[in-house]
Amino acid sequence: MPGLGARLGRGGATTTLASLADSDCIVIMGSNMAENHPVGFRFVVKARQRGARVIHVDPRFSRTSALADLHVPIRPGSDLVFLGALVNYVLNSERWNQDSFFREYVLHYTNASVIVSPEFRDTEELAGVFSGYDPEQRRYDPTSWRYAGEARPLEGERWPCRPRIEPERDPTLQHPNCAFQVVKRHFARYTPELVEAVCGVPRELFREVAETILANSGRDRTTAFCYAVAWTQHTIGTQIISCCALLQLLLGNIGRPGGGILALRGHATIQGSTDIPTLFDLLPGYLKMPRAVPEHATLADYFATERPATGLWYDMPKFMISLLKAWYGDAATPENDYGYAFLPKIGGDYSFQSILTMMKDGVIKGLFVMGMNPAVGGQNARLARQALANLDWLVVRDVHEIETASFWYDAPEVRNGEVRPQDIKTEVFFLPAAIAAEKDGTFTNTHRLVQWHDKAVEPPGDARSEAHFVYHLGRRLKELYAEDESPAGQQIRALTWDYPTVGPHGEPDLMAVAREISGYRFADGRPVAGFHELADDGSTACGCWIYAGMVTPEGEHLAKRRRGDDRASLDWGFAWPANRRILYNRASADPQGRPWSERKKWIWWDPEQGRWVGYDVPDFPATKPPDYSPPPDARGLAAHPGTAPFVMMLDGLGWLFVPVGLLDGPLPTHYEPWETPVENLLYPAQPRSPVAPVFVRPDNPYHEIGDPRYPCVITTYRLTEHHTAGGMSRWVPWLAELQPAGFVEISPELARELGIANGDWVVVETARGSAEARALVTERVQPLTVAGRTVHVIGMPWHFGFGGLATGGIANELATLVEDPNSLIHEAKSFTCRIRKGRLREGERE
Amino acid sequence: MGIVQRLRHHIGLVPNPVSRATRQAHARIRGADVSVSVCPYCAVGCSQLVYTKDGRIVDIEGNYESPINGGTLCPKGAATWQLVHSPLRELRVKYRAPYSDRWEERPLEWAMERIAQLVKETRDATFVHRDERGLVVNRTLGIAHLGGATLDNEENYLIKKLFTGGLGIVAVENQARI
Amino acid sequence: MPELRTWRHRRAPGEPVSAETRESYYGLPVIHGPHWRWPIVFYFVLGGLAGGSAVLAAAARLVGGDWARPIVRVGRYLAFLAMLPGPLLLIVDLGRPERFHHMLRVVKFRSPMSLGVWGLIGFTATAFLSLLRQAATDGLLGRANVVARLARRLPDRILAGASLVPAFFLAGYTGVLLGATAVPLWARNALRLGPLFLCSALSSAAAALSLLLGSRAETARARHAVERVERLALVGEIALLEAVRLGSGPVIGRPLAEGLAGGAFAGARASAMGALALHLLAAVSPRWLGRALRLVASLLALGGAFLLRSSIVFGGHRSAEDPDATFEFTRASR
Amino acid sequence: MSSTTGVGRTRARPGAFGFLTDTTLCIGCKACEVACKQWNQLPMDDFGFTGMSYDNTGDLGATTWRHVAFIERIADREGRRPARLQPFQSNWLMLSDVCKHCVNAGCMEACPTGAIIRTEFDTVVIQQDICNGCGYCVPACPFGVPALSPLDGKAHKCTLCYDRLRDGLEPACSKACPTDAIQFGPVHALLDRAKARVAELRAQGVEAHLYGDEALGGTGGIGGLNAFFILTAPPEVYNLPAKPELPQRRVLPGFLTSALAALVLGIATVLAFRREKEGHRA
Repeated sequence: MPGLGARLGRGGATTTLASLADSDCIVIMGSNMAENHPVGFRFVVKARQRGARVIHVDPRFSRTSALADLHVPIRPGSDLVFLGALVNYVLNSERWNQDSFFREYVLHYTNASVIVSPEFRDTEELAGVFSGYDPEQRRYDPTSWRYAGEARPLEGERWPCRPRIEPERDPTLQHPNCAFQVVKRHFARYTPELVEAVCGVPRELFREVAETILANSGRDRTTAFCYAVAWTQHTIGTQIISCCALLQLLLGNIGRPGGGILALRGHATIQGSTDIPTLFDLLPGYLKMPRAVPEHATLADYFATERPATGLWYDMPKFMISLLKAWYGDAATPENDYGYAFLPKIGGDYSFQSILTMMKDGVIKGLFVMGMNPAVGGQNARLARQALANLDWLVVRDVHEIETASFWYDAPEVRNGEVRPQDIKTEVFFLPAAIAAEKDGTFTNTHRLVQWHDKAVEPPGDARSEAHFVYHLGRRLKELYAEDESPAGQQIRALTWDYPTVGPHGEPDLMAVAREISGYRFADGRPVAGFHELADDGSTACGCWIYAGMVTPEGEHLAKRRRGDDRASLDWGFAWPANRRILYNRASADPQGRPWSERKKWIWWDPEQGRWVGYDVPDFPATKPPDYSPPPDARGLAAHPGTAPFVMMLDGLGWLFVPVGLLDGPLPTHYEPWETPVENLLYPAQPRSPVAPVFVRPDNPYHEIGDPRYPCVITTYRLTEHHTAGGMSRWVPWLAELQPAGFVEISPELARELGIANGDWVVVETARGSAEARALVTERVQPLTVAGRTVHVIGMPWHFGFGGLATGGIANELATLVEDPNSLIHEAKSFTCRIRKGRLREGERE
Repeated sequence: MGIVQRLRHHIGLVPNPVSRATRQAHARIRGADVSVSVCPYCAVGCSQLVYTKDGRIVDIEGNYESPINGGTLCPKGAATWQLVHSPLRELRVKYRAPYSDRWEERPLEWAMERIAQLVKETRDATFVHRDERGLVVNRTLGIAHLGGATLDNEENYLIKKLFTGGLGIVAVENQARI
Repeated sequence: MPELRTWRHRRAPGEPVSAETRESYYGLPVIHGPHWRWPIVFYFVLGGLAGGSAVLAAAARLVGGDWARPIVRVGRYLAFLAMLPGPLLLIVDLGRPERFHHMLRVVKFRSPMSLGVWGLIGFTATAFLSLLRQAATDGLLGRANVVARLARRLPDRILAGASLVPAFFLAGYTGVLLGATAVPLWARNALRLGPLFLCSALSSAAAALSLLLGSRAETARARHAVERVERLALVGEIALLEAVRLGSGPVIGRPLAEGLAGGAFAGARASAMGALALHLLAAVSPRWLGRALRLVASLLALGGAFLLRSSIVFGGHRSAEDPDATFEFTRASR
Repeated sequence: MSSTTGVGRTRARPGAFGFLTDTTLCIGCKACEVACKQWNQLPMDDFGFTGMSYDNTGDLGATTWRHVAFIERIADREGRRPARLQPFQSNWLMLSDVCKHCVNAGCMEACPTGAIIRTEFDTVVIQQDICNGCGYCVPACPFGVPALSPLDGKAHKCTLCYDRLRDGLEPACSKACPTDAIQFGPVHALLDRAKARVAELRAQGVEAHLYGDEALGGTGGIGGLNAFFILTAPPEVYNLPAKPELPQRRVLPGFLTSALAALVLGIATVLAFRREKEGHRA
């Protein structure tokens, strides 16, 4: 999310699946779209039939590659070099420099002309780190990355905010320190030759990709990028995505039909679960979770630190106070900061990986697992199971008895006698869960579309929805704390928890929850029409401001709308924000508000009506004219000119250079994966991310760079036939039979070297653990020549585990805990291992 | 059918001896109730039609009306019926006491009450009102939650609201992180 | 876990894709083979025996004189007895035996199996009537009762003439039935299998009759006659076996050259040739030796009929599993 | 394939319905397999890892009526892998196989009970209340489609969702197919579409051809396949016979040669018996 968020303003996909059908070129990179999003892929096929070019950049030749025009085999973990080289190639290409479209787009819609602080030093100057690096703390002080120019405090604010920034600009883009020139210099060494050396991609092939993308970007043509977790799951995952955003900004592909960046998410509502986050560092609507620091001590402190003077986030108090009203109701008053003190303050990293180590170290004593399977899906899965075994209690809610529920008697280490159930103290509850068809509610899909699903039948047996479980748990706890005057008691007592119940099982009324999420006037409960109606005086309540208006004042839930059409399908479901389908769609028109071309028109300014019109809901103030120029003291959105498409950004512009918001630098820079067989050819002195959070502990050993014991690169992935850690597929006979066993894909070259025949048993090993699987010897995997030597890549689906019908070695047994500093997402797409023929004998461990 | 025609049908000239079952064949969703659902697997968001008869789901298939899937489904989506009716699906509460080597079946109500008690015990033992610097933090690190990307938005909202807003549980994470 | 599929991977699962397998699909069968096993082999052998015996009995009744009476008598009894297990074997072989009567819903002229059912019924009828007639003649039904009287009224010659058609049909239709499948070995030999089975039916029936007629002097002429038929049928059988072998070619004919089915086929050829050779040898041998040689020859001919049906049926299984054979057949057949 | 007779021709009745399976659009997702099992409530079968690319199904069977074949042809004969691909699925072939619903169907003609019929949609269906499991249809199919089920002893195969068609619903597999690689409709309309698609692919340099007309696949008296395919490799690669023949074409010739043989044998027998008579008279 931060990859797109830092440059464009929002972490969500900028476009829709259907819009891919309008593309002239689709680059699928960091994703195996045909396999993992088959139905989404039909729009790629549609575009393909209309003549679009499809390029698949991926280590393996997959079912996506089979329908592509070009398959570019790339070493896992080298994506940023490829993208950086595209940036370099584009900036030095004839087409980009001659076609006025690119310059016009970049000049008006990006911060290319902004002058960067003279204190800034690039990685090219400091041998692989940016200025402000503290090697002791392994973190950056980003002060030197700021814009040159003043920051002016604003006065007369009811709620405080950060000072307003007024940077210097050079519209000629010639100033050596303008963002454009800084970017150009930064990527100067990212050449086709470097791509060949680092990625293993022949330079001619790279050139062909670059030329295809260039030829299919411009006034009349658009190129779209699709990515998934094969970009995310790297220590530099955020920067890979951000590099793509940078490239798409330079090519003028953001905010336009058939363009943009489509983030392909893997779960039914993984987008929704970040919008309404079950994540430790966020509150609903991407409000930051307050931290235990003096800067967040009070609500006013929080705003003074987090709230910008310009852009849509200026309205943050409206969103935050409405959230506090939704949660604490009458207990949220102006006098008590609307209950801000009730909100817990975070004091560290409680991300997934940290939770595992906190469990293992005995800090966390009780755990709820709802629809997740960390015993298989958790990195360093053995550590994950040890962590489960160290809990006092564990509640697992799922449809099948997944490995996370059965680890205490069925895990490999229990089966081989290393651990006995009698030694595991964890008190385990397995509660059967309901399935979507058995409950009301909404999912938010990969392009931010919220859709309601009806309850068709009551869940069978003891199966209940999570809403039922959480609601009744909360009800019981409120009863238990009814008389408790302690701070802990006050917190739970302040919470509003009075949803009506319906049906034979006393399910909470989901429409009541939906109304709270969507927002309402506190006094009379009337739903608000949108986030523009939210107030910062406690008169409105709203559980998630970006979903505001989803329940209309008339009481209709917009996610229940089911009228599709051939274009944006604005009457099918509800897309946040405000039902906008293509984000930043102001950029689909030129600075004067006219469509860039007839073929690519989407929204445009209608001077007669005095508003933006078109096929979509404008992601822009509807009546702000293109020639609007903000007065000097304007705040919020009013401070953006009529040409600024990126409403969430401080200056309304897409950022080529990111002065704030990223922890590992203002520009994407290639670092090798944490475990890699080769040196970093760009920065020999700084081979790996200087700021990646690491978990240095005996139960999480790392391989050194080029460790001869672990010469192969392994990448993990999913298959069409299964879903994530298998809880919803390995137990389902029709799916299990399609891919009944765990396997690793290896090239015939490697197979020959190791004497492995197709179908043989093999064991893959890392310092963390081993996994047994069947060998699938296939030419679809190929050894790559990197830095003059052969690197063997092996692939392993990570679905499999010891439970269910389709079983196999756990790929995450091999993976390690190491994170991207921005997203705190682990690195599963590239690490090192060794592979041997044979079986994992009972009890055999390193 | 006339006797001549019937004979013709049965002596191999027009070899089409249609049986009674064939004459009565019809789709099992004829006359079924239909609800609109969303596929529970990946994030494409395919619309599904759930056909029910007598409170039982008889069929789940794609919804033609959807601008996303237009009636289609992938193998996982097409298997949703079996996810619901999986022979391996668990329908009872299972409980494993500390150090035990077996599951025991327990009533749902009992489990809910026991879990609520455990939450209170652990929370009370680990709740921090002010941190070492004196800042009000109102949190507990003793309890964590994992999961959410396969749940509903409303459920995630209730989880976040109760666990974080009401109980001070900060270690709340889901699959978006992995 | 339900284990279901009716075929097995011919190659070991997981064999790598090689250049060799590129033009087929991992060496997997293209078509589904038949499920027919021993009951059907026995049905084929017994059907041949029954049909052949009925033919001999009818021919003897029509053109033979008194000397041929034993042939008529033994042939009719044998035809009926050999036919008796037939329907049972067929019903046992059905996936749903209780539905055997569904076979009687239709008559389909292009389905040898449908025709076979009706043919078997026709054969049963004539064989049964012939049996009754014969039993009445032999006095087995008694003298004064109604059944015996009615049976004696049956027109013997007409009955013999009428039984010829179903008898030949029963002896030969199974070959046509096999030929009308996609199994390359059978399909390639569609024109030869019927005649081959007919020859084998006649030779085995003749052999059986000659054995049953024994070495008594009063049946010597009858025995000589059937042995002559046996020799003629063996000549035809040997010629057709060679035609099948050569006509199948190296690829489609592989099951007749390799494995158990190949062994059975070789055995069938050897038996037929051996039987013929022994018969010829017997003609120039002393009387006592000749009798022994003829005995062995007839036993060989009977065994050969069994080996022939086994090799063709089980060779068909092998053939169906072989994609090369299927492709050979479907490339060349036009 | 050298012969051009019958190219693009079928003897399907004007009102016939069928499938067009366009392998160039197939992404091998197997939605068709599962959707079929779901609608027809077929159990899991033949569970096991095969190592045959991503095909762990193997074949059509009594409880598998759609089967996606996977053929890897990544490298050339020298083992070099190309980067530039022919448009549309050239290096990893995927084909969703199904009952062909032949215009003249071997299984149906073979069936001795009349269990297999041609429906009002011109599809071929095994009536489960009639079939007695004789198994003759199994080897009578030139494509290896019907199979006996050990569960109920009867023969089974794709019904082209006869029950759904009766209610005006599209078959489950074609409905589910995410990329419209499987299309359902009137055979003649589909055939026109297929011919246009083949021409379009050829214009792009793809060696595409139709499988299921009277020139390829629907040959030898079969008269065309109501479920036909667009292929980009020789049919054998997908385990399909190039020029199959309707087995029943051999019934009459077979009976004729048998009759001839019977005649010869009859005469021989008569002669043998006559000789006995004469021999003893002499």
